[in-house]
Amino acid sequence: MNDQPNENKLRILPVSQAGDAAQGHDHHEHDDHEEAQVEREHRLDLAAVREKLREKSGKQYWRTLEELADDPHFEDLLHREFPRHASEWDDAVDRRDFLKLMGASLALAGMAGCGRPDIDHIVPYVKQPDGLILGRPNFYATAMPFGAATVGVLVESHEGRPTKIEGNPDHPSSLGATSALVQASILNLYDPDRSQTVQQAGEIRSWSAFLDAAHDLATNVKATNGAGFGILSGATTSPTLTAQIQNLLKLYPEAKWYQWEPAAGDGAREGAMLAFGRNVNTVYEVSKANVIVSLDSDFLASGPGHIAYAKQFSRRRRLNGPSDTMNRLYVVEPTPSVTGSSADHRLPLRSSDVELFARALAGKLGIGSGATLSGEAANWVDIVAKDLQNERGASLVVAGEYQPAAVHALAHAINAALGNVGKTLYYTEPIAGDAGNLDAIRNLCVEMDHGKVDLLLILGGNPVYNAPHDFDFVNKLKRVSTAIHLSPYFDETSAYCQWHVAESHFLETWSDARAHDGTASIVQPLISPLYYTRSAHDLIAAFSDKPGMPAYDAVRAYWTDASSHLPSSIDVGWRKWLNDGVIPGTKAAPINAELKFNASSLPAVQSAPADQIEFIFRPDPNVYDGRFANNGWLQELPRPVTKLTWDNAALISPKLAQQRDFAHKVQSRGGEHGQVRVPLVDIELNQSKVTAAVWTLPGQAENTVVLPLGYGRMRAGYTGTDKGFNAYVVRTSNALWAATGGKMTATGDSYPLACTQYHFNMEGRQILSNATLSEYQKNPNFAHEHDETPPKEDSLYKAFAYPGYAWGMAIDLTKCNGCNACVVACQSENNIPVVGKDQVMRGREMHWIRIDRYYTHTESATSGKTTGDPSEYNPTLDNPPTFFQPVPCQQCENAPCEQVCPVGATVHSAEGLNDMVYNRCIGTRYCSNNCPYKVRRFNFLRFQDWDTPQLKLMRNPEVTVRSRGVMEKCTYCVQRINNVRIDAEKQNRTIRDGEIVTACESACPSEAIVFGNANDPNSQVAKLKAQQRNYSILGELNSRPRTTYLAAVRNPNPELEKA
Amino acid sequence: MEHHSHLHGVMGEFETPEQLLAAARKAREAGYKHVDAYTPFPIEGLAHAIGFRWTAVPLITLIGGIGGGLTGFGLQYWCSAITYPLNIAGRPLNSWPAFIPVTFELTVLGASIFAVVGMLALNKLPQPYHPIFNVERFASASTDRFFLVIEARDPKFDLAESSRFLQEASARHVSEVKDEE
Amino acid sequence: MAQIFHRSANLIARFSVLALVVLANLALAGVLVVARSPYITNERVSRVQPVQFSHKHHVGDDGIDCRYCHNSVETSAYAGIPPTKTCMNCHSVLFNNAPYLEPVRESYRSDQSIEWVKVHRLADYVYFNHSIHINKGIGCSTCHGSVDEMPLIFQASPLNMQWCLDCHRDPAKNVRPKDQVFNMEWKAPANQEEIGKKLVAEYKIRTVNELTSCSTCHR
Amino acid sequence: MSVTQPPLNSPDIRRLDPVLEPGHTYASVTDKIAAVVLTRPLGIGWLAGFTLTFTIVMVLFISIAWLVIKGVGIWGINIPIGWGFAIVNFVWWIGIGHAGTLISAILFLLNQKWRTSINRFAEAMTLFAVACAGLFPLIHTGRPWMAYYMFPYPSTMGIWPQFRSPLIWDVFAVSTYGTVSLLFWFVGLLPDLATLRDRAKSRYQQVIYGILSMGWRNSARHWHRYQSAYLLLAGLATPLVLSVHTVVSFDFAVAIVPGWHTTIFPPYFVAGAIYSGFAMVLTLAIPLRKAYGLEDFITMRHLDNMAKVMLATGLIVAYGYFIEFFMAFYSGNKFDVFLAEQRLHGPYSHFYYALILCNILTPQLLWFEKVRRNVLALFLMSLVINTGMWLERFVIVVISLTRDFMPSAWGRYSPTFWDYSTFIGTLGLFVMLIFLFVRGLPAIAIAEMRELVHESHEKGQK
Repeated sequence: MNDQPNENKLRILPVSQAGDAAQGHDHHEHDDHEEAQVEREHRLDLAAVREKLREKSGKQYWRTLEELADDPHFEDLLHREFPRHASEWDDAVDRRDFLKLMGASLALAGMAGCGRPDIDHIVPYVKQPDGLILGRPNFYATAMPFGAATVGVLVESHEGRPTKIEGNPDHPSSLGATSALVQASILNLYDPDRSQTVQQAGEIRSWSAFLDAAHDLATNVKATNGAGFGILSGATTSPTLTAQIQNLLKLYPEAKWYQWEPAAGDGAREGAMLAFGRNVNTVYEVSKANVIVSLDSDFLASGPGHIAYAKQFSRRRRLNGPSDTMNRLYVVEPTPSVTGSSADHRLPLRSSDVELFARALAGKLGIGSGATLSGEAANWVDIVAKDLQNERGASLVVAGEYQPAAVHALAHAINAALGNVGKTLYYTEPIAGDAGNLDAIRNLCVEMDHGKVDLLLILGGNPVYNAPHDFDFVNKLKRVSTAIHLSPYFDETSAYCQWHVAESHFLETWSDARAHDGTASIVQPLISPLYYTRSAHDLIAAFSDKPGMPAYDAVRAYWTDASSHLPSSIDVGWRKWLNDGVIPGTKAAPINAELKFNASSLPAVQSAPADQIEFIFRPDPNVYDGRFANNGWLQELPRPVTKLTWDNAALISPKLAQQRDFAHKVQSRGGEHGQVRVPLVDIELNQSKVTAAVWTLPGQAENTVVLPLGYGRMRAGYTGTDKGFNAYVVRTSNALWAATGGKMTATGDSYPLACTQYHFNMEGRQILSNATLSEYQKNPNFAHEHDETPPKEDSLYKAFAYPGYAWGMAIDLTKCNGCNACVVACQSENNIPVVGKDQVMRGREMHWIRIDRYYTHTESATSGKTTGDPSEYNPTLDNPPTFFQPVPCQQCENAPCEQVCPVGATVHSAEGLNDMVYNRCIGTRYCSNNCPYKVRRFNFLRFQDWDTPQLKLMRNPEVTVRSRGVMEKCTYCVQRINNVRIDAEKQNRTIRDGEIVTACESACPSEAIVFGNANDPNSQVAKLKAQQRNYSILGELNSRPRTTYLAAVRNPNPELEKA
Repeated sequence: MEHHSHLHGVMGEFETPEQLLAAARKAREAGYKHVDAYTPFPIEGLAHAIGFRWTAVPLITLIGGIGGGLTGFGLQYWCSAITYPLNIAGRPLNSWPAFIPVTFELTVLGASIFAVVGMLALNKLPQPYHPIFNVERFASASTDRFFLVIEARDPKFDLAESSRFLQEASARHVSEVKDEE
Repeated sequence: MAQIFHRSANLIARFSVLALVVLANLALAGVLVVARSPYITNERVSRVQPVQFSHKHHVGDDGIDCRYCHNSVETSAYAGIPPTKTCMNCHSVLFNNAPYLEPVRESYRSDQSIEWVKVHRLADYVYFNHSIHINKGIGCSTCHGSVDEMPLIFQASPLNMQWCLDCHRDPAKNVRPKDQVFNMEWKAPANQEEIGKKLVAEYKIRTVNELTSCSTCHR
Repeated sequence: MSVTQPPLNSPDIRRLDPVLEPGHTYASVTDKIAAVVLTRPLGIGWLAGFTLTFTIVMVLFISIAWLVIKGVGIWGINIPIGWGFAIVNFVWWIGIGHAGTLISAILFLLNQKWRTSINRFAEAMTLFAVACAGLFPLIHTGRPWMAYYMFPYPSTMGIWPQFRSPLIWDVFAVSTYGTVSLLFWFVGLLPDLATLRDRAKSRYQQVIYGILSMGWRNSARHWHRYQSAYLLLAGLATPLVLSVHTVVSFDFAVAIVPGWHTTIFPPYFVAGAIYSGFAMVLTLAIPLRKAYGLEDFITMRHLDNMAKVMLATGLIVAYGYFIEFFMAFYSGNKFDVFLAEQRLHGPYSHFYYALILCNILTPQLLWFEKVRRNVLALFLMSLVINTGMWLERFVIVVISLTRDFMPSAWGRYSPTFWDYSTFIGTLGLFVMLIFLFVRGLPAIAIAEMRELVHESHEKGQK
């Protein structure tokens, strides 16, 4: 491929140079006319640099920096400005080593381009680290701290650069699986827009300079005994950090610690207080529950432990035959969530009506005075209550994170009444501290307002952007004499802080974190910081009695003490802890919290009048509260249910859309698979206004409008800035999660949204076969009712034999909940590029595996046209059954794509893989046209980023990096197959079942994807394929896919079915 | 033409194809062997009249066609089944039905090229120089005049004799065709 | 009409037609030949290295085993280029002040890698794995030639796909007993064909079908 | 639909126009046609036309350059619609490229005298159309510089083209068709080149035509072999013409995409090709005869016959459309049925109705002799049909792809500026080549015209 540069040497510029460099740029322009400017050279006005670079794209940004880096002036400029930095740069041995090796690994990995340059270097180590074998990845256990949640992970490292995140089977919150966010977090590490140095008022400062400043500040607050010293952090589960802060609070008795998580609710904590008079942490044993009722809880896809819960949940839905049983899930929620979409019964209710429902349910179970419901809900409550009764001790009621205290309290009461406590759930001491979320930020704002805060440490978080609007955080922050902001990006908040400290990525620093059940893990760095970044530990230490204490020492110190009451002391255990990724004996012990709660004492519910629109705020499924806004993978990842990318939109119900006649317009460019124009509306709420695009979402509760948080960022970086609308603008403290009394008026303008799947109707084709458990038991063969697959022997040709391995995949649609983990895992494993909103709108996104979302039992809106357009209202859209179907390459044995390729760039391997040979492909796109499943992806333009050095570090050297003009697609992770096969052959043995795990399979929290050798009757995949539920999409085409599906089976309550 | 040169033949010019045809037949009867006729467009029976019967063009074409066809199928079979047999879409290595189009095309290609090249070769073309062009009046051979040439190499050739013969055959004009050394 | 061309034109015309055809074919053949020539494959081209390291001396004269430096060849896809440390193991004592070894010492001192010039460049997108070939009885010299006689290393084989296929289609002609893999002197015995067949079976070398599947080398 | 020549004494003769207006001699036809090339000065019209088309060709080059720089992403194509304008244009041009060889070959075999005065530039048109067509399969690839992978040559990779792919069949079919048409054309030109050589005044004209004519000297022996070769070529070209568009139709018929996978395609593509081919011949012939006063040679008889051919082929095409629907509903294949409905009601239905209007309804006017003999009407009609045939290819290529098997992957297509500029560019290229042709070579086969004169004389004498 001529247009692939041959990158075998790399260097990374810390922004200190960037600043310099760009300044150097400045001074070139300047000394043209006046030498007097020479003095200015020394000043590094980063603001100006940013100004200069703002409108530039990431690529340009880096290019400018690089050409400037070669500027002779700049090196000595650097020395003059930062003698210390400069020298540091010179003997930053580890960094340079690792860069060299980058060269080595890239060159060796054969990523070199095709315009064979004659000279090409190999840059070996000077001293090779022990245990490193060139070309063999190492895996290290660590943990990803994420607010109150923590996911233990194993990180794949190629010659010192982390390239891929896998779940850690030993970690209780992972059980070997991951989520989309965890998978994507590695991209943040290599994000070129990351903040890279310490800055004071926009000027680059050295860490030591900061330490000095910190020392002075510390002595000042010491004088006042800490009065006016505030620490604002997000929720943290890090024992070390907590200890450090506690220690700090001892040093400064007057100092205060505030915690603010914009996307975490207070309901759980307050509910616990209400129910038990104390805060507790609730751990669910989902696997033990036969009947689960979720009161607006998305416990399968968000919140602490959700990955583990999804795994446990799916294990209860494993069907080996019609005789097997399943658990049953009822979900009551205002807007379709991943959990709701995969429920057996789903009841759309406005957020404020959920409490009503909870009370009614409690009432039915003899708790409190109950409540009266109307319509479907009334009928529901009876049946659900009965179902719960029947499963005493084996049922579970889960309250949603964004529901008020009452709902949580009621949930506790119901679980207690049903005797579920200690069976399907248990309580522990709180894991993430129990600072009141909203109160904390409120108090802080009050203090700041009264000028009582002189020194504020902001550890991560972005309050200027996401604090409740009515608190007017910005102006109050301005009253703080010294605010220090630690964050990975120079974001909205950084701009208003005197000091900005670039924060290290969790793969760059030492720390520790606790799982949802309390189990602690050591967070160990995979790579020395790419830039001059620090962790919260360093920052706290700077103000403690041990300034400059490295995070490592802090962690060691904490666990040296802590290990005294652990099975093994730190000296014995440390290496094992690091190796396993968990610290044995740290699991939180169950406590028995006895119920001091009288449901009747609850104040009357104030649910808004039914005709009033209720606006609810939810973190975006992908960018969460906004912290992932600059993550291209997540931006381009279609939202699980809406399938929207690159934007958030106000989600409304089809009925509401009809009333307001908000119609969607499918654009001819891209069309159903790409671009949809939707109306823009002004949303006036809480004396504030925001303009948003509206999206009609089937299954949404009528008169509910969802405003997803995390968008409309002003300073997120190249990828995340100015995308979507900022819902925080209309979010106030009195209505953090649900607000009424707002107005929604169409502006008359429209806005294009990038939607990867618009058509939700299967048009009666053999695509996603599904049934209820009872139907399945009656007719185990239901998946083949309309299956017209011709028998193999009907072929004129003699079928090819696959005597050796026959790779195949089985995807259980009963288990898949559409969480997207597989999509990002695949993107990360296979170097799949991000193409941007415009290209997605043209229908050119590159995901090798996509998750199709279908609504069944929907009549297509207007006959004949069958646009499957949710904005064309019909009653079936009010609450349609939703199903998800992951679609990777089907690896057909009679692959239609192969037959039409003129150059044989896609052919069959002896093991039945549909090989794709990128360097043979000339890009006729005929294969894609002829692919009935449309799983092939084409590099219409030069989508792959060949210039940004960081992104090169991230790439998987085992996989070809495709460039412009070639077709690509899922290969069953052939690189993994080959590596495992080679190892097996070296030992002269056959590959064991489960030895090869594809990226999607390993990421999947619900074990829906199984890969293996279909020829081996004992392999898991063969067994699944032997099931009657097993079928191929569009079997009548006789393409004989190796990827087959197990029909979806749901377990609805017959009684509710009748109704 | 002053400088010495030898004779190529005598040329009779006729007004109509019919006269030429008649003259040509006479010439044959008179026993002339090396006779050629030149006409602005092909005239039925003329070739026969000057004693030219069989042409190899069709045979050459046939050979070309067969050659092309065999190459075509051979190539495809060799590529798909012998040199690098690959499982493509589960189709047999020798998917002969799929090989028909290319085989056919190459058959036609071979035949056509052989036909044209053969025709030119047999006509000894290209041959930009030819003594007959020396005759001024010959230009009208490509417009509206019809010529009969009795060549000097004909054993029965005799300048005076042959010229008279042509005149008797109602040639409008008779001229010598000289060939420069 | 007057003669337009001289009589010689006939010869010229016919000759030039012929020439055209011949030249066109020659040109075509030429391209195909060049594509296989060292000019493109870099076969037998040795490079100027920062240190003119002699394999002849180290392998041939000193008899150092390949794996002493290329120590990951049995375990990893990459044979491994030795770190400076490996050189210094000996050269901290031997020739420890030889001027031409200064770059090595300098590298060790300054912790700056020696930048070797790549000699064996595989075609793009090929994922070659040394360890499996070593483990299945393909000797170093089969592809790298008699390194022990190369003062300056050069690429002994064309390393193009056709060349790879030749062996993947008939490994028997190159497979040798495992204990001979690192033996530079090993020459194929007269009865290589039958021995090879035995070894192929013994080492469970995969079928030609599998060895010539695209994904065996391309990902 | 062969119109055989009735005996001269039959009363019909008065109703049937001659293929050559009376009163012409060998000399007069030769003069008149050769004059266009040799003596006639470059008219302002010609210059203007040439300059215009030349600029359009520049646009084409720019478009292609940009394409190579940026990639096919500058076009409107996407997943699922992997083929857009490029392939539509390819099929359209190839179709147009059919009339030429067909007129020369098939009508020659059928001994249709009226072909004589139109075959020459019909063949030229074929060559130019094929040139335009051949451009697209090349540039539409993602990596045009790798397109040579499609040819069977001994590569160092040891791999070969995949001969089961219709695209490879295309490569062979189109290149063969190009070559054979060129040969056929050249052979036909040989005697005329000689004529020009003989009448050329300036030295360089003599030399140029001298070289091109290879020293053809109208010898009876040469004529004999010549005729034999020409007849054989005609015989070979006839099945070739049919095969080429059959192969092109295989690009679709062999694929499994609903709307492509149809057995009716080969015949109906060929018919369509001839249909559009004749339309294009008319589009060119009518202005040409006007501009160079060749009404005597391209008479109403020719126009009338071509109109009849269009009517006939048009009806076959209509039958094709009908069968597509019939088979969809008769077979009951849910994908085909769905696609049929989409054509009528889907987002692109207006294209389909436009197509029906252009290709089926309008041409029905050709039943009326009045229309067939109204030059202007014919000209407009030919334009309409050309448009219609382009629409047909658009409907087949693009619209089928927008609604295939997986509803989740459905998409739509809309062309970009570069799609248009490339298409218009090839139109410019085509017309420019025509301009060059009419001034560089005899647009009508002179020798064959002389033959025609000869025959009419013979008849006269009877």
